[in-house]
Amino acid sequence: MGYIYADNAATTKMSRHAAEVMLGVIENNYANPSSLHTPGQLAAVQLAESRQAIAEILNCEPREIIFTGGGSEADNQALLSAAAIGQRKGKKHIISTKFEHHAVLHTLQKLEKQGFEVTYLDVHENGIVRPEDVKAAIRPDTVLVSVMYANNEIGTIQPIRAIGAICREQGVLFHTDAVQAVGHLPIDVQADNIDMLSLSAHKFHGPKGVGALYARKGVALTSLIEGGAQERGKRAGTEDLPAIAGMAAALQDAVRDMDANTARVSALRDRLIEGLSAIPHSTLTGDREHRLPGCASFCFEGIEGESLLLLLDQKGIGASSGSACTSGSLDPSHVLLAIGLPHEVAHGSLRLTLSPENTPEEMEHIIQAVTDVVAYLRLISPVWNDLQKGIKNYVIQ
Amino acid sequence: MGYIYADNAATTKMSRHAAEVMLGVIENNYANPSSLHTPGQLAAVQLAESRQAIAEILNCEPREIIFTGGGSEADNQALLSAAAIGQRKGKKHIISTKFEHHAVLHTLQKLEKQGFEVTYLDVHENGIVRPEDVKAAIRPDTVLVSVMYANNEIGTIQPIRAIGAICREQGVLFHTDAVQAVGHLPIDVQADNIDMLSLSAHKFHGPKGVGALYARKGVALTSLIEGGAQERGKRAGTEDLPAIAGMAAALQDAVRDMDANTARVSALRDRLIEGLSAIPHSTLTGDREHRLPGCASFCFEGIEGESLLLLLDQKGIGASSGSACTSGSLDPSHVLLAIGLPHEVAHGSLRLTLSPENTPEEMEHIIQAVTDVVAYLRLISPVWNDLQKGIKNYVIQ
Amino acid sequence: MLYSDKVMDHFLNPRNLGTIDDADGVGEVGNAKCGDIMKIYLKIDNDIITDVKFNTFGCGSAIASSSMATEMIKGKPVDEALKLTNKAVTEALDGLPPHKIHCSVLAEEAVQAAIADYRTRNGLPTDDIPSCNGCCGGCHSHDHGHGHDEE
Amino acid sequence: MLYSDKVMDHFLNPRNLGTIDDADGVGEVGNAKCGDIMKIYLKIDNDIITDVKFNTFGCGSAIASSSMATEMIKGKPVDEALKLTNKAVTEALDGLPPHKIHCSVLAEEAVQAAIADYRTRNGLPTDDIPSCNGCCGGCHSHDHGHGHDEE
Ligand SMILES: Cc1ncc(COP(=O)(O)O)c(C=O)c1O
Ligand SMILES: Cc1ncc(COP(=O)(O)O)c(C=O)c1O
Repeated sequence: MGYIYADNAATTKMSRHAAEVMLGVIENNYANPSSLHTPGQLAAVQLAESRQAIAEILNCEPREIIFTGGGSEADNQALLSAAAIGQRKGKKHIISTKFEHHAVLHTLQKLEKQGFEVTYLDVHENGIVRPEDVKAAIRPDTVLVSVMYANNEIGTIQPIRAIGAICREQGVLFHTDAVQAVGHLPIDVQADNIDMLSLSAHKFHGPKGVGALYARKGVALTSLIEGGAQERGKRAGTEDLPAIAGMAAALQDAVRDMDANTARVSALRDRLIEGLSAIPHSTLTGDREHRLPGCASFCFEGIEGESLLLLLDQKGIGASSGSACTSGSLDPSHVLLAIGLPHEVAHGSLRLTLSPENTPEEMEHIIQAVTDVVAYLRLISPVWNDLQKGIKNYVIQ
Repeated sequence: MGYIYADNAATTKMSRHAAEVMLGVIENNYANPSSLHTPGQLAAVQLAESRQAIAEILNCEPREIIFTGGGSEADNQALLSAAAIGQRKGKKHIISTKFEHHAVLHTLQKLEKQGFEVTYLDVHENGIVRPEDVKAAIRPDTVLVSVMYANNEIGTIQPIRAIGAICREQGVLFHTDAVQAVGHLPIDVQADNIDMLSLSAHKFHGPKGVGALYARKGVALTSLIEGGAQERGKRAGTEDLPAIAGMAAALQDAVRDMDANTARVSALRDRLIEGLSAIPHSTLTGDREHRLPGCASFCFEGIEGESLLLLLDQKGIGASSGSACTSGSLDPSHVLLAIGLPHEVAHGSLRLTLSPENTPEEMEHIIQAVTDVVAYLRLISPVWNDLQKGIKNYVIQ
Repeated sequence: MLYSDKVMDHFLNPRNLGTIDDADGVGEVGNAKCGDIMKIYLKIDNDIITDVKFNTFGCGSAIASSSMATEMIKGKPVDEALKLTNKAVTEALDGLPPHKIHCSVLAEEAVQAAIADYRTRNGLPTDDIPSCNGCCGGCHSHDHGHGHDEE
Repeated sequence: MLYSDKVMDHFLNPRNLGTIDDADGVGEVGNAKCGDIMKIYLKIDNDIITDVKFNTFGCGSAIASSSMATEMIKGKPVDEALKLTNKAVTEALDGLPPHKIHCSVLAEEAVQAAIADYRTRNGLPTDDIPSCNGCCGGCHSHDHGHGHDEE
């Protein structure tokens, strides 16, 4: 069996189709869309078509989409834009959650330094924000609610439509970081009551370094990058047309094949969850039902995640622990702490994220390998030793 | 003769080699460099190698390079970082020039709104900043000097080393927007006394949507995009490794072939300058000697640039007027105004920017086409009519 | 693409290009500083525009707008020509990019200026002709950001 | 790559893995909250470390550091083992990533704690042994940004 890549929430392999589209643009449509000559205007046409394609999928107007250099940039721009709006209106309160991606959390921290107040909502043990918590947190000076569409570590899907409805009703802007959701879940910014949405192409088999920010007409964006008037003056810099066209192609494919992919991938995921649940003192992290089709996330008591990953890698399996993190064992994931796991358990996490390229045989291989590696690491773990001897008590039964 | 692309300052076609490197990474090294598993670590290795390659070329340390989403982002980050340093030190004066790219100018305008004072230096008729003007402008509260390495519209090369030496001596930070220079001119950040430098890959036959910011060790960068700790915490977002590796390959090739390319391209340019100078009441814009090898820029009295471009396009020539600008005839280029041309003359500008792919035959075709089109447009121009009748006086003799 | 086929056609094959030495009315609007000048020459016989020519310094849509405007008034009574609107010119061209609309305004104004000249020469009243300040409004109302891209 | 070949070798093939039931000294440092616990077991004969075993809960470099540290003290007099520094462990592993240096500190402290236990059991003085607070310094001095990447 070849190497099993099961880290698709970190990044995906570009699809052949998206790569071909990208290469076609690189070779045949390389001019600057701002140029007046025919090659430039042909580039402008392709730019407009890509925007149109993405807008249709999200159910918005093309002019409501701006292209960015990735999901983080889109998140930053969404929050800073809302903050600028709040600043103008004297509304300096923002509501978000404890388990957002750092692109959101670190931007919120920056805003806190600038005098904004942020309420970080609980996500409860199942990793799902409660719309009623959002409603209760809204104040007269609340300018923005930002809740991710699906969590990148535990894959839980949030009740976006209900949260959006509350925000709409209360006249508060609603942003969702949909980086893990776009291309994997059906999204409709109108029906979901979304004012701003961030997406990133490399999470759905598109190119890296490109993303988009949807901002409803009337929501004034602040530009992070000043310069030329590309993207209606909201994001300067020569457009990365090959990547933008590749992103549009990847998203069209993902949406066209969504039902089939979901069926295939969630069957693989369910087998993984079943198999890994058989390991004693293990727990699935995040809600069993409301989760991304490709995401199986676990904690194993008594072991530490980095060594688990490295040993799985030796067995030909690429996975991650919490979020992809080279800091090793120091900081346990803020997401796992947010769902109430104690530090020592949060350290023993494993995230397997699948794509339609994965196979049922690979799932059996993963289950066997994880079972073996967890057993080995427990054997050499003084913590496990103490648990077994009853010196400490198990957290996970 | 096929279509002649002579708009390489707007953007270049990716080289076959760079495209192959990019495609190789897309197919074989697609993992996230932050992931711990082998595919992730192989991506991290390639990321480090790309950084190393670019650092060697600029003569700096790899850790002094951060990758960005393009030249505009690098410019924005350089200026905002310097401003943050200035803010901390109570130094709120910046020196730049009148003919910087809008990525610099618009960021400076943003800083002016935040209380910074900016001196915009003259660039004189030859389009070259004088080091003594820089020296004279430095004040005790000057934190930064930002002067572009080579201008994107008229191709003039600035005395960067001398300006850098003055800044070093006076203890002022020195940034240069080298987007048009990198890959075309020899650059050595040590010898040139540069503290920060911006570059963009698509200007030297690399991919679009990727660039780099060199910042000398000790110059604290402010991040525009918060999130993960990629790029030492100074630029969040999953790294666009295919583009970064493609950029490194393109730059290595450009530097390896620089002498040959310069000889070839400047011979083509010189023929263009010779041929177009024969058009009556025309003028080369910018210094004749200190100019980018591939840049021929002209103004023709009595005609307007957009119609010139469109008619050249009809004759199979892709050029630009001032900077690539879809706004047509409204705003004449700030660069041409900065070198002292009156509005009406600045409107009649043409920029031809060459690459090693262009041929001597193409130059003859361009010279003939421009000569014909200028004559035609003058024939239908009421302005030219007045000039000929002596109702108005020629600006260009 | 930037321009409609109609605009490109009128830009590449302008109708009524040229000057009329013994014109009965000549109108010039715009200025070189703004980047657009249109000059329209009229031959008028019995209040009918029997011939019209133009010269234009300006962008593609300025040339196309002049060409279209001259087509639209040729053979028409002066009174009818006076009713030519920039909207009609734009529509006849199958539209113009938003930041180019001022070119059609300029064409409307050039026609009006030429007719005003004709009337003045003939001692006819000009008070039904809006006065043109010599430069299209578009020039100064241009604000940064509406499609003003650059590399 | 993240780790040197030496680190990977000691991580994948740890030396002296296990426990010693009748150990003469046992030291445990770190805590599960921090994500690293090392436990070292010593057999000491005539002030010579005749056998050593370890158990570790922690990352790759924690396991490798434990393995390397036990190798380095095995067969050595206790006094010499006490001189083992985290620097020596790191060097023997051909280096550790900057944010993993604390793992080698933990290994040094685990050895010291085991020897302290041996001395205490035998009524020997322990004042030449730096006291360990039970958790490596690295755990709390960890600041955001040094290589802490994520997707
Ligand atoms: C001098 C100069 N600076 C900055 C830029 C911006 O680079 P990018 O388009 O890669 O953002 C350009 C070209 O676009 C340029 O010519
Ligand atoms: C939920 C979420 N938001 C934002 C991001 C950032 O996206 P990017 O890496 O494209 O900047 C990621 C992944 O990296 C993510 O999973």
